[in-house]
Amino acid sequence: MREAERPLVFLRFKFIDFRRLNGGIVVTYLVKRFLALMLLVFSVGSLATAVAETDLRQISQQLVGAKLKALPAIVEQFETGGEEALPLLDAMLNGRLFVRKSDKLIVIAERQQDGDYALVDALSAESLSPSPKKRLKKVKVNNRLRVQLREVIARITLSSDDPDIRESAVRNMLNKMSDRNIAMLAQAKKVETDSTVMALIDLALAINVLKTTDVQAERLTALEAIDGSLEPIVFNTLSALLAQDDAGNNLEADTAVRAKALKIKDRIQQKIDFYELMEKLFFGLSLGSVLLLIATGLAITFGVMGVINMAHGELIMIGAYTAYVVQLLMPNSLEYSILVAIPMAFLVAGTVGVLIERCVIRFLHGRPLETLLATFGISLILQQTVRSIFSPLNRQVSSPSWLSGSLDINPIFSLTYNRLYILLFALLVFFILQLVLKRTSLGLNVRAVSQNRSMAKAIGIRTEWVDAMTFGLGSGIAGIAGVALSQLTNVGPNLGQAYIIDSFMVVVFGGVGNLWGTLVGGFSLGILNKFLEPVTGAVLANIIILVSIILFIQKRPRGLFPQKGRAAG
Amino acid sequence: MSSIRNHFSSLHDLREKAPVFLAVLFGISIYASACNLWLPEDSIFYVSTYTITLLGKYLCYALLALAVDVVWGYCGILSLGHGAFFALGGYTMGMYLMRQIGDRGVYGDPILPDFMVFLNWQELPWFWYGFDHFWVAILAMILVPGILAFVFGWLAFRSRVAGVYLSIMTQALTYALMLAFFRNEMGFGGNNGLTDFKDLLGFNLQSDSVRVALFLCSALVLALAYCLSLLIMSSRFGRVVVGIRDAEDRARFIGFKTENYKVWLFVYSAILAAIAGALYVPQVGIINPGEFSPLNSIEVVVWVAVGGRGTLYGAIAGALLVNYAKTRFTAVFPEAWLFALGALFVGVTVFLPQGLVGLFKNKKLPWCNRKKTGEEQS
Amino acid sequence: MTMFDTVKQAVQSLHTGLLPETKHPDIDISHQVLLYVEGLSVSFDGFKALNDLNLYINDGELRCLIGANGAGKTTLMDVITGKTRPDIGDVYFGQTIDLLGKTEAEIAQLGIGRKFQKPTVFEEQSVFANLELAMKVNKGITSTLFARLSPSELDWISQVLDTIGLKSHYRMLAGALSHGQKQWLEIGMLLIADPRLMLVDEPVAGMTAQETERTAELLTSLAGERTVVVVEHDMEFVRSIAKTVTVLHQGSVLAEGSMSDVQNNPAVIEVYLGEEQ
Amino acid sequence: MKFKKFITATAVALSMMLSLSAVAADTIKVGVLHSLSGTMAISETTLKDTVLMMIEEQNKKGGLLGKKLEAVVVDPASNWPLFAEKTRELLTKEKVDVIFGCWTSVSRKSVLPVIEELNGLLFYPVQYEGEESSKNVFYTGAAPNQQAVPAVDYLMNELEVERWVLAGTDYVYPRTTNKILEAYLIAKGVAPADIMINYTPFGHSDWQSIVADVKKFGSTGKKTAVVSTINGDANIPFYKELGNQGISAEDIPVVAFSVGEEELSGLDTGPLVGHLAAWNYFQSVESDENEAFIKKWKKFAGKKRVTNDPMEATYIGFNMWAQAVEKAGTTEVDTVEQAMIGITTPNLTGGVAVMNSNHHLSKPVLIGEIQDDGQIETVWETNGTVIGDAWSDHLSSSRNLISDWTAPVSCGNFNTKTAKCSGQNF
Repeated sequence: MREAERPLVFLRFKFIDFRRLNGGIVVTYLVKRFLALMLLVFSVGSLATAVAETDLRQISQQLVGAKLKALPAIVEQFETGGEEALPLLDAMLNGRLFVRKSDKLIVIAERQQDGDYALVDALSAESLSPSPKKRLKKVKVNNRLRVQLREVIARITLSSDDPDIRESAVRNMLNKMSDRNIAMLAQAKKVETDSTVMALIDLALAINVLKTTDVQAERLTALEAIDGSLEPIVFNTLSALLAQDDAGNNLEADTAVRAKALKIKDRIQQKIDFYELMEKLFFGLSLGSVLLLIATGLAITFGVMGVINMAHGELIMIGAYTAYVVQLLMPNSLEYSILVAIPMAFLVAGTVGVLIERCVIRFLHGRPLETLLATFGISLILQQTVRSIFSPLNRQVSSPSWLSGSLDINPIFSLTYNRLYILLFALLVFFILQLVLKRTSLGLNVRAVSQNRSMAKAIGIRTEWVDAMTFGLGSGIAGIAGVALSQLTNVGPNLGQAYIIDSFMVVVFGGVGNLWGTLVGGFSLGILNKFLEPVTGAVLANIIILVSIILFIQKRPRGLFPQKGRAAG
Repeated sequence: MSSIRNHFSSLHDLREKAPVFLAVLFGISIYASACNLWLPEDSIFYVSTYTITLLGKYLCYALLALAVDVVWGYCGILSLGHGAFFALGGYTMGMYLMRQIGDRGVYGDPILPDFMVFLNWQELPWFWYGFDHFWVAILAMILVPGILAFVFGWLAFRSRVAGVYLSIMTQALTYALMLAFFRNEMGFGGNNGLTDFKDLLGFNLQSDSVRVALFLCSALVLALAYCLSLLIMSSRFGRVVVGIRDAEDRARFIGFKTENYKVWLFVYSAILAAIAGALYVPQVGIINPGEFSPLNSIEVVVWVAVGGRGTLYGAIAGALLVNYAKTRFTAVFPEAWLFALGALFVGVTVFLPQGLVGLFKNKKLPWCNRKKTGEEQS
Repeated sequence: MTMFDTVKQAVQSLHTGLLPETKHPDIDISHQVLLYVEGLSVSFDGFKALNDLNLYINDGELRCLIGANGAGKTTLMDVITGKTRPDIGDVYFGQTIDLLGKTEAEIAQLGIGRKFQKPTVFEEQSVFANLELAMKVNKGITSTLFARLSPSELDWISQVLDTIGLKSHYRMLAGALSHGQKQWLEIGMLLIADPRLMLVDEPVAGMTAQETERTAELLTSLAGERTVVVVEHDMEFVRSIAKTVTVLHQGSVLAEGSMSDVQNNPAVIEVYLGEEQ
Repeated sequence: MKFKKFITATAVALSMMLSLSAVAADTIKVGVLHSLSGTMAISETTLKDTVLMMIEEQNKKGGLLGKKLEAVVVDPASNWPLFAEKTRELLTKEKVDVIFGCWTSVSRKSVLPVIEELNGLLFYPVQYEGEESSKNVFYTGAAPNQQAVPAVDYLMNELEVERWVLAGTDYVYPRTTNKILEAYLIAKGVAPADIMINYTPFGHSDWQSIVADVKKFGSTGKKTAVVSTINGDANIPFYKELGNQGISAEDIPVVAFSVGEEELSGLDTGPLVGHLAAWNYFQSVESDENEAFIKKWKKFAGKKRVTNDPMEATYIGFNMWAQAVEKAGTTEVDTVEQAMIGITTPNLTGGVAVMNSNHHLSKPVLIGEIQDDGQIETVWETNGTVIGDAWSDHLSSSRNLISDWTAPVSCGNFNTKTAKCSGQNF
């Protein structure tokens, strides 16, 4: 567990020897201080002598033609370059560092729309003329190097002006507690002003104390310092303190430390349990929001119109493909294409829906089972059409950066942005739909037709038009769901099939004809699934849910929130 | 008026309708079998074993279609999960065939099927016991789908789940079973299913004569199922069932416990489907969870719809026709098959609600007409 | 031979054992009352379709129920025949048989027949088959599977066909009948089931004046032998058959008595007849 | 009279429908048994095209034994029973001399009894779980010891991985592979508590909980890696979720056995960069054969098409078969089968492929990192080639089994302990 830089290994062994001596505690402490001092001098020295650009360029030129095995040594040297080297290191980390073949210049390249690469000098940041890919050679990088690059970057950015960057630097070092890093942290602590970063540094130092010191008082103080922190390393440190060997003997001899560690660990465990519950809840809500989105459209076509639309899944798929096409059409603004895709998908899927209604479904009024079969046929045709146009290969809609990553609430609990936005989006769609149905004339007509078709017709509502519009609305919402799904999964011809049974289950479970039922149904199935999954595994969870819905429907044939009234009887 | 008594007896219908059907069915089967067994391979009339197996498969599908038609065409219960019963029947047969392999499996374990050996199972799961006996397999083939259909039907029909709800539930049922059978822990070979069968009742499954025998057996079972279904459907029971389809409330208010009728019919149909599955497996040589896929079940429904639901021969004809078309179509133009199938779904439901049989009926072929008017006068 | 005689004869033949007897359980009518409806309430989504309704039908009586739309007539029939479960209240058939726990089929087998507001017959089957299915026989699965028509059953069907005037159409699909003929067929199905209590919902809708008259005759002739409850809007028709009329209003009984009593009841005039005049 | 005519007409029509005798031709028929529709079409269509390309090329060289090659393409439509049916069709109706086909294990299992019954010849070009060796099948894809085991070695030795997540789709290939790997890891001294095994259904798309579990599993301070046998469709959502939950390839690398260039083409590989793949071939490998092959392929199938490992396996299989036929002087199955053993042909990675007596190839194993352009860059490879092992040494059930199709053993599953050959039909 303890990591040490290679030159220090010898000393470390010494130091352990010291520890074994009775009464050697003070000596140990001194040795520790001495080591820290040495390192401090070294690192301060290296920072102080800011390397001129020419030196950096010299180092960087070593990258040209270097073998993968030689790269770590070169990367190590960049640390002396300080912030000057950051763009280069960052580009290397992200695989954007190239060698221009013509003059062996190290450049950062960024792909442009026309396929050529925009070049920037890696060190001087000077723009160079764009070049085709052929004329560039990539500087190889692998995982090992990436780890190293991150560490080097962390060390450099420890003195950054931006507290956020400093924070991530400290966090990075937290997991690589070499003595050298600790020394740097201790040094950084002296000038740190930001409280968050300070807390993290303290944490790192405290953990270090726990690992390296024998002085009970210091260790107890260190334990206090880490109390309540949710960083995984804290938990691991505590676990290590409390660990037992195979014979059941405690590895940690100090009972006071152990008792305290146990207490803290329990407290942290409680918190962890709580956040795990929260996490599961969020996962459930997130799955529920997907179910809600895919089922809402169906709740309209099935619930309001009584049409069993087996092509619903394919309408979702069309929405997803619309997102894909929109993205192809606007390659410059990938960040926002998804926002354009939402109304487009609504329109495209809605139009297809209206066509389906006009061409097939209206001939099958009052014959729900036939509608089911006909729309199933349509679903096959739509699938094959998409397969013919876009190939059977999966297409991918890339995620804009604001939909990637996660919102970190604390070190063990974070909400992924794409899920979070989809959750909000699903609710938004749901409430807008409620508004449309409750407040607009279309909604009024839809409700009128769904309750009493002939009466609606008699009072002059164009039921045919309302049917088409209702179906279009439901289909359009399916399309929107497709856009959301494109952020989560593959866009392929089979996309719809994967969701059709789920969406029917949600609608039937929630109660046909009741949008609120769909909402509650979607979320409760999602949460149930996510609470079952850790216990039973994903497959069995699915099966259990299906079977329980089947049983539930026997008990309450009209779902959670049945539509009441004589019409239902 | 007195003739009506005859008309209302089941045997009458059997005498009336069955002979033509049986003649065609047996005619073709025996012809094909004879051509396979006794003609030399280079004769132009030779029927290859490939064709025999193909025909055997079609006949199993026809039996499955018959099963769907019995519940859907006659009783209005649109089951989108009959593939589940078919597959369960297939699995029981597959389990028997698996046990027959004995120590001829690749690992040479005398008891455990290969897939269990390589999943490190130490002993046979309890539900595999007894499957080395044919009669146990047959019993299971009838009981397992029968009981499943009974429990499902009893729950669903008693709580008056009907129409599309029921269809969706049946679909969920088969979907759940598919997921379950995909799991390797279930002990049915997971995704690979059961395959590499050696022999059935001591006969080598790979010999031509056994294949022909299986094919003829399928024809025989189909004929029996057809006659039995015809008898049932032309009895008063059949009329009650049709009554339930058209006006369930009316049937209830004249004292029929419709849910019992539906459960009974559903179980009967499930057993037919299971028998079809059991005949199917030795002929195609593999059973796996793909058979549970909801798409398969829906395809069966379309066979019935194409042929003409509510007539037994219609369902059979539909199954044979669509499958023949599928074989031909996918060989020539694989990409277009889904288009064709989809168009078939839409076209038949919109334009041909009675299926192909309806097409003939509406045309009022001369002989149909003559008979009707003749009887009217009597 | 008038049709009453036909029917009576048929009914008698039935009772003399021509048909395989399916036993009605003994219905205790020691208090002359065949049907008790007490304190019945049904609500749909807050709307009270029946509100603390009390109704007693005597054995052999011919009772007419009238009331405006939404007065609860059909709902009442639904409750009696087991289609709708009430929120509260009791429905007894005779002194002892509680109808509320029973299914439609069980209630029908007890001898309560029902004709729907909208004529409901098995449209895809012949007139003959419709009657055959409605006949009072064992309705279990096994017996229907192996059932064959006995000569006496055939005669019985033939007589009912005569009664409802569809003899010449017996092979016709019921769906092909005219609206009035369907009404008759449904009445025939009621007759052939030999019920103790007949609930008849709007029997003459869609019938010609002549047919209406015949229906009136038929229903009156049936009373006595069995108990008949008729729901009808056609006042003329009600007047022509009714001895006792019950007026329902907003789910409860507004008035009860002879036609003239009811017609003179001020409350009734206000809410029902008043509107008509 | 009329009736008789009718009967005759019917009989003729019937026999036309039922009996279709194949016309004998002086070509060598090559059956192509890859799904062109259904779920597997995505992957298999490419292999069909590869075989067609190879046939075209061979015909340009003058065919084989002086005869032209003729491709017979059928579509088993990703339907497993249909695979058996189509095989029977190819062998009895079309009378093909060899079949190139199958992708999934279940399709191979479905075909196996038919091909053994009718004594056909099948070349199977996909990496698979092993535990099989049929006289009539040549396995040109990787066995577990040619893909999974070396990948784990790499992780263990080069990346110092101590904790292992074995994640897979719930079917036979991941099951077997994970079983082998688990046994292997434990034999290498990994504690069972440091191994997490997880199975998901096909096409699984909601990876939130599982990725969260992996994250937790990997946060104990020990280096953790995921060995993924997750199948096709489920991969992208998996990697996406990893990325979104902040797990990078440096933290917890994922090594995948079913993610190749074809699967990556046209995708935004952002979330995958740095993760690993283990194959016997990458398009990025620099060798003359590979360059020529890629050029031919792009010319044949289109500029944007990529090459992948099963294509290389098909390429090797086809070349070996052609050589064996030349060597045997006939296409007769038994002779070709014997001629196949020992055949060598250049592979695309600059080495030589050898067909061993167990019907499996010797192959080099490459580990690569996924790049942002959808290519996979080699980061490690075995010294020389690894002989495909039909029966894993790490499974108790098959430890004593070997496969050797040369005399005197001539058996696909020979038990070295009991000296018995079981389960053969011939």
